[in-house]
Amino acid sequence: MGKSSDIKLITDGKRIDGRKPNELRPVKIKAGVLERADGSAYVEVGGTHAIAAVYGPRTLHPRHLVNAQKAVLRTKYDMAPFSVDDRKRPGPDRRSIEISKVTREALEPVIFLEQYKKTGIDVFIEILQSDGGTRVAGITAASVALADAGIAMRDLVAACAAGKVDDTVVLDLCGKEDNFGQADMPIAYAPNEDKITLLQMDGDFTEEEFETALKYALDGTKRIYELQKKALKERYEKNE
Amino acid sequence: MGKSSDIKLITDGKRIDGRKPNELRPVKIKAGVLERADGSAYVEVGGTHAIAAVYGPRTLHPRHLVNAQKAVLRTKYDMAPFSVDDRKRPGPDRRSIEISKVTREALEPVIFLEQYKKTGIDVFIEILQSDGGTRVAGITAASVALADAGIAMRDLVAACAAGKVDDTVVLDLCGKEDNFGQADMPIAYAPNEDKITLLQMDGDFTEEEFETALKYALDGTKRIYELQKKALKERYEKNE
Amino acid sequence: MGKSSDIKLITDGKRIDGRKPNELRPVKIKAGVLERADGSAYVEVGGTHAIAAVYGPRTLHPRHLVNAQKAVLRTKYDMAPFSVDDRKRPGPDRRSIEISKVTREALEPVIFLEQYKKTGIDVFIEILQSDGGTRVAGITAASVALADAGIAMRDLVAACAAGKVDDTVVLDLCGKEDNFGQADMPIAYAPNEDKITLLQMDGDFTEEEFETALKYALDGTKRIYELQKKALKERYEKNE
Amino acid sequence: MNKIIPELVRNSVIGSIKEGKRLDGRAFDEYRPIEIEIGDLGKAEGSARVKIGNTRVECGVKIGEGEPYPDSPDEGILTVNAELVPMASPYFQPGPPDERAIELARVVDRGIRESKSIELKKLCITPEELVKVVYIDAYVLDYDGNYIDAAAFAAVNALQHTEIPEFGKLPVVKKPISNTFAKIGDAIVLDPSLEEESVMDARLTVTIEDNGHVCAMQKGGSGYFTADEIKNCIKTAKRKTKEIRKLVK
Amino acid sequence: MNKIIPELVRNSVIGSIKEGKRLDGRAFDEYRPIEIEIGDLGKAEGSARVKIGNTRVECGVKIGEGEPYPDSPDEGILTVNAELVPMASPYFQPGPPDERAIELARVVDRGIRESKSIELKKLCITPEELVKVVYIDAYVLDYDGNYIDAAAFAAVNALQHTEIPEFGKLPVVKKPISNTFAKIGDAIVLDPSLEEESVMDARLTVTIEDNGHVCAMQKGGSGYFTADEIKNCIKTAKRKTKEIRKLVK
Amino acid sequence: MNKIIPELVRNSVIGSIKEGKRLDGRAFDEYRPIEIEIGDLGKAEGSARVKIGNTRVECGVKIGEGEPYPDSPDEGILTVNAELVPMASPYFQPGPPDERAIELARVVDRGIRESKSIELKKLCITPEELVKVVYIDAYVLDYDGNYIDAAAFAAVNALQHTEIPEFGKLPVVKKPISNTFAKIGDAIVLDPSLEEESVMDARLTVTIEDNGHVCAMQKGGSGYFTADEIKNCIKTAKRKTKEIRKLVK
Repeated sequence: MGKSSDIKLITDGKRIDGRKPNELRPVKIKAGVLERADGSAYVEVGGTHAIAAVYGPRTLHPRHLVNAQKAVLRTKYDMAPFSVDDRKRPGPDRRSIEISKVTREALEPVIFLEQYKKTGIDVFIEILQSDGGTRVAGITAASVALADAGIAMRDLVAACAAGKVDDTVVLDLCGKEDNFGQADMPIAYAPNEDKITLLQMDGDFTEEEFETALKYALDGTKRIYELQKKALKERYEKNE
Repeated sequence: MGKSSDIKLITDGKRIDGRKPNELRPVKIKAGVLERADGSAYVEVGGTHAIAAVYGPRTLHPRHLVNAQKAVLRTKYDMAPFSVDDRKRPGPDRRSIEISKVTREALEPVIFLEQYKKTGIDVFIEILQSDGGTRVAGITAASVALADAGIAMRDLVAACAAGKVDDTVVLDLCGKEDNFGQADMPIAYAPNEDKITLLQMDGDFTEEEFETALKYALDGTKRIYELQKKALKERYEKNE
Repeated sequence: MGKSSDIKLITDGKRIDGRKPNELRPVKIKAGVLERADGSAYVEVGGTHAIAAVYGPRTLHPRHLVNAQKAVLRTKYDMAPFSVDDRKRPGPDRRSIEISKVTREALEPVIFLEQYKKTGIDVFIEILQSDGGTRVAGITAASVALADAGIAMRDLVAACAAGKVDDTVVLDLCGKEDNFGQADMPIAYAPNEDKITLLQMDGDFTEEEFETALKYALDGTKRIYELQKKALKERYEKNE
Repeated sequence: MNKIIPELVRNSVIGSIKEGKRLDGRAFDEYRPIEIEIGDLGKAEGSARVKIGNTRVECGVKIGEGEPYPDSPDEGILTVNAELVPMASPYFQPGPPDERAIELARVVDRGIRESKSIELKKLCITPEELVKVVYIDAYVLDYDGNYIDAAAFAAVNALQHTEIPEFGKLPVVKKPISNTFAKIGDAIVLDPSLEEESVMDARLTVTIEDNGHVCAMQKGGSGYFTADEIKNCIKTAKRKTKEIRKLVK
Repeated sequence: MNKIIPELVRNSVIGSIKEGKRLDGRAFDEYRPIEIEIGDLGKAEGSARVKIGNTRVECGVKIGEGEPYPDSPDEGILTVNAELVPMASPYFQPGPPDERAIELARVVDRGIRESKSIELKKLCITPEELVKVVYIDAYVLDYDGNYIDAAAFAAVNALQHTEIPEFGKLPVVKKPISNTFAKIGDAIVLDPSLEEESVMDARLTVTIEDNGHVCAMQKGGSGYFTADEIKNCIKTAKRKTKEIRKLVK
Repeated sequence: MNKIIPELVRNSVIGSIKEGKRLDGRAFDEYRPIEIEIGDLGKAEGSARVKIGNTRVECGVKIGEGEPYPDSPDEGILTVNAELVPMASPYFQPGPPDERAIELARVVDRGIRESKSIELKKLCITPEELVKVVYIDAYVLDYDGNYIDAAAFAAVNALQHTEIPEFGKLPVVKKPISNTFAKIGDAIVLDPSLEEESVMDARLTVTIEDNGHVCAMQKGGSGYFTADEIKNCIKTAKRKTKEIRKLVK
């Protein structure tokens, strides 16, 4: 957060890309975009493009990982080298290892893992283009991919971020807002279950700002949730 | 291939080391050069020195690699740090990983792997000095080492390269020709079986040049094949 | 050893920290300093601070390491990044891998490993501050930690170094003496069993200097041995 | 020999919490005893040992020099690393930091970085060329629950006492305090013990700056929180932080 | 759920090929449908998505700067990397590139490098000191056979549309086309599907330059080729390449 | 096929040693035959092959350039690496050097470094900026016991013949000789064979300089030595070293 800079991020109540504070970027969601995976989904949020694939339930290797009570969920978040301004070296770095962890913990609460004892469910997320909010786009995609794979779930998880730029609480930060803003708070939420399954935050929030940001974010996830359901409906209709 | 340069590689029909286009460098082959390995061989082609060792058939670890239908062949090609102009860092790099793969695929077609079900056969190749054509010298050595280890084979594999320098197709490129030439094409060939088991090429060949180079290379491998058989014969005679 | 320098390390028979040649730095030993480990100990030798922890006998993973005849002892020596002048990158380097090996071989001769067949005993050593003699401080701590864990032992192993500075044989080199001295010889010794279980040396010793240094070192270990026993006694009394 | 939490203990923890009590008798918003020992500046430019209950973290600060990042050419560099060393727990394995250790380092890092605790601009020697590098290494030596708060607090204490040779005191102006909560069933407890962590559904860390603002948060674990639970955690954290900040040496 | 090729399908493929037919009805020298989508130049300086049948590769080109190699002090640097990402196939594992991914990268690299596709001398900024570095990353996202041709073709397409900020178009003058054949029994088929690859004895890739010359070849697999088979593959490749090259966007 | 030492051989070795004899008929302080072949300076600036019995080590010396270490700004850099390549023994695995290979490299390094064998100051080109780097790589190609002495001796021989282009002979002024002993029961034998190593209790390496001083020692193995045993090893080493040093080519 907050490289100090002279960049003005809000002018006349409008953000640098013309949005209002509580406005999402254009969101596209498509289920079933890959042939090989058991389930898959593609998500675009503005300039951020994420694709997720699911394999499983399947036999888990190595065997010592097997859990007799439930499926083991594994997640891998990865940014393509060409998804960012300066080429990223391929392979996991500390950031992507942390994001893989919180992504798994964002999805676990809604999957009926106990229905798939002794198996593994693998979720792979690739960020093909990055313009802020890649982890939440990845979680949104992963959730649809899990449903596309026919994995039993309590609810879908929808994810988006809220934050603060130029002392204003805003929804869904783009890359520049993320770089030069004052706070960023990615959230994942299962609306039907009323469960916040991911929450991270860095920057500077008063208690009141936090509460506004949380309201914005939960509101944003609900709108994304509708698009997730629509994408799955289109997928099923196409398959019939 | 083809660092552009002013170096003249052919003068009056002679190559920089005085050879004619279709001439091999001096080749020495010796079987059974190591005590510990089950089979071994040493090959010198001009300034390129390769040693190969074979272990197996033996128990394969880890167990999940075991194939119930046949032996698993594993190959490791390695250049000693002191084998090249600028010291090479020890350990596999991308080049040696690729060469290990194509070496394995060059040897597999001639080994009766199905006679050694559930076992592993390991081939280790060390390049002690490098002056062009290390992978083919390694394959030539490995093939003799496999025979020395008593592994049942349909045929020996002999290997050498052909290429193009100063617009002339030539056999068995030395290091300088490899660096400043126009094409290089390593070939492995089992003469009795008429099987080309390795073929790589980079540079620039017309269809006609390719056909000449292929002819040269197959011809070269046949000469090397005779030296391989001679080395094995000497080895057996010595052992009697 | 022996960065050449103008530093005078002995003046009027006194060393840079005022010690006589055959004098140890102040030594503190405490057993049972960690809650979680099965056994633990803390050792201070001057500015060198080491902590050791023991887990086991416990189930050994991976299973192929299991020895049906005895316990497998594993040791890991590690320097904290902040223990040295220039921050050390975390993780094992070549030096710490070697020290882990000689530490294991210094402890094995005194443990009744055959009493704990098929299990693993793990010894972890962390150097929190380094001022010369870290490996011997680590071995001294590990030995106490093993006893604290209730592992059956023939004897305790006590360790310290002797060396040479300004042409004088000295006991227990501090960091500066180690850096600018002429020889360093770490020794581990089990006094009751009369077993030298670790011996390394680098620098320059005549045969006579070696014998003096060995005498100093064995003498030093005996003093440390008494402090080890005292620490264990205090630990047992406290536990009663 | 083996200290893995037995099923019996797990049931006791849950049963007790349901009745509004913690096994060790603490209130739900009560820390275990906190001990702080400031290092004697041996090889480290700053160091501190913090114990929260039996959880023990050694934190050392080393100062180096290096090239600044291109996007902050006039600022020093902050690097936080954490190690869950295998001596601390039978659950920790030798090897490079796993996802838990990486998350720990990054949560500690965010607290310090986002609160602007260190005046990084003062660590610039030559813009675009040379700046001071602050390495914070947190070593978890004994693990009995809640290593996050112990490591974060050790870092805050170590930074307070960091002296750079031929430079002076490290310019530290904030004391961000991390507060970690565990959700067990419907209850939320502060500073979970190892036993409590073994049964918790989810974890929430809230880091509070000197001015009472939130500067970092992190949810962990396979469970979830409601909006109200998070709001309450923030309120508790703001309140508790005042006590804890006073303990900084 | 599991899409591993069953024995039954393997037998069908072989039986069908013996009768001169491919399971999907293609001629032996026929590619599956090829789709190309040029990236909209987001973060990558150039990018393309290529689908050959259901095999999908995303290729991105990034431009950096660096020191030239000592033996080519006045030339830019070309670096090709390929990833067989685990989302693409149950056969691909997370982790650093294995021998298959490394071979893929090196075969794509040789096609571009040996055809002198990129005018590397134009990428020199200061000889011996600073040159442009061209990073080509090919991500195989969906694997249904023949990732080599898909990746090579994605790279060729991405390079055509690579724009370097404050520099202009990347100087690309050649379009090397890779053609991969599978030998199944005595038959040789172009562009093998996943099912065909699962039964093939050996693989041959022939890369043809704009002038019809061969610039790279690579045999793979545990089987072999005869001299005549290789000559025929080259002839087919020279012929097919003309069609494929027209598809470049 | 498998050359792992059978129990029967182990018992023979021990029985024989007890009777004062070695299985191969050597005296306790006798080396196996030593063969030395100096490399013909192909790519390496210096190289040697040493065989002690059937144990064979190839050692190559490469010369590079680099920045000196801050604490020795006017000295060249010495780097020793050793590889127990898997072709040498069924006990050696592919992969980065394990603890045995690292110990080997460090013991060879200490012999050369501590005897001040190479005049490192003469390898300084520009103080604090550029110095020659001496890379010594010892490759154990065939392992039949006692790779330490074979590697150390190969290094000494290779260094003697190292020529640096446009610089001249590498300034080598000492020939440190390493002598490795195995303790088997109460007996101590020099230059242990593979069979002897398989039953030894402990190992001691004593490296002796030209002037008869000890410059490095290393105990290995799970056993122990007494003070008198070590003193006797040093005496033997001092005596044997004179013979061995004469063999240096």
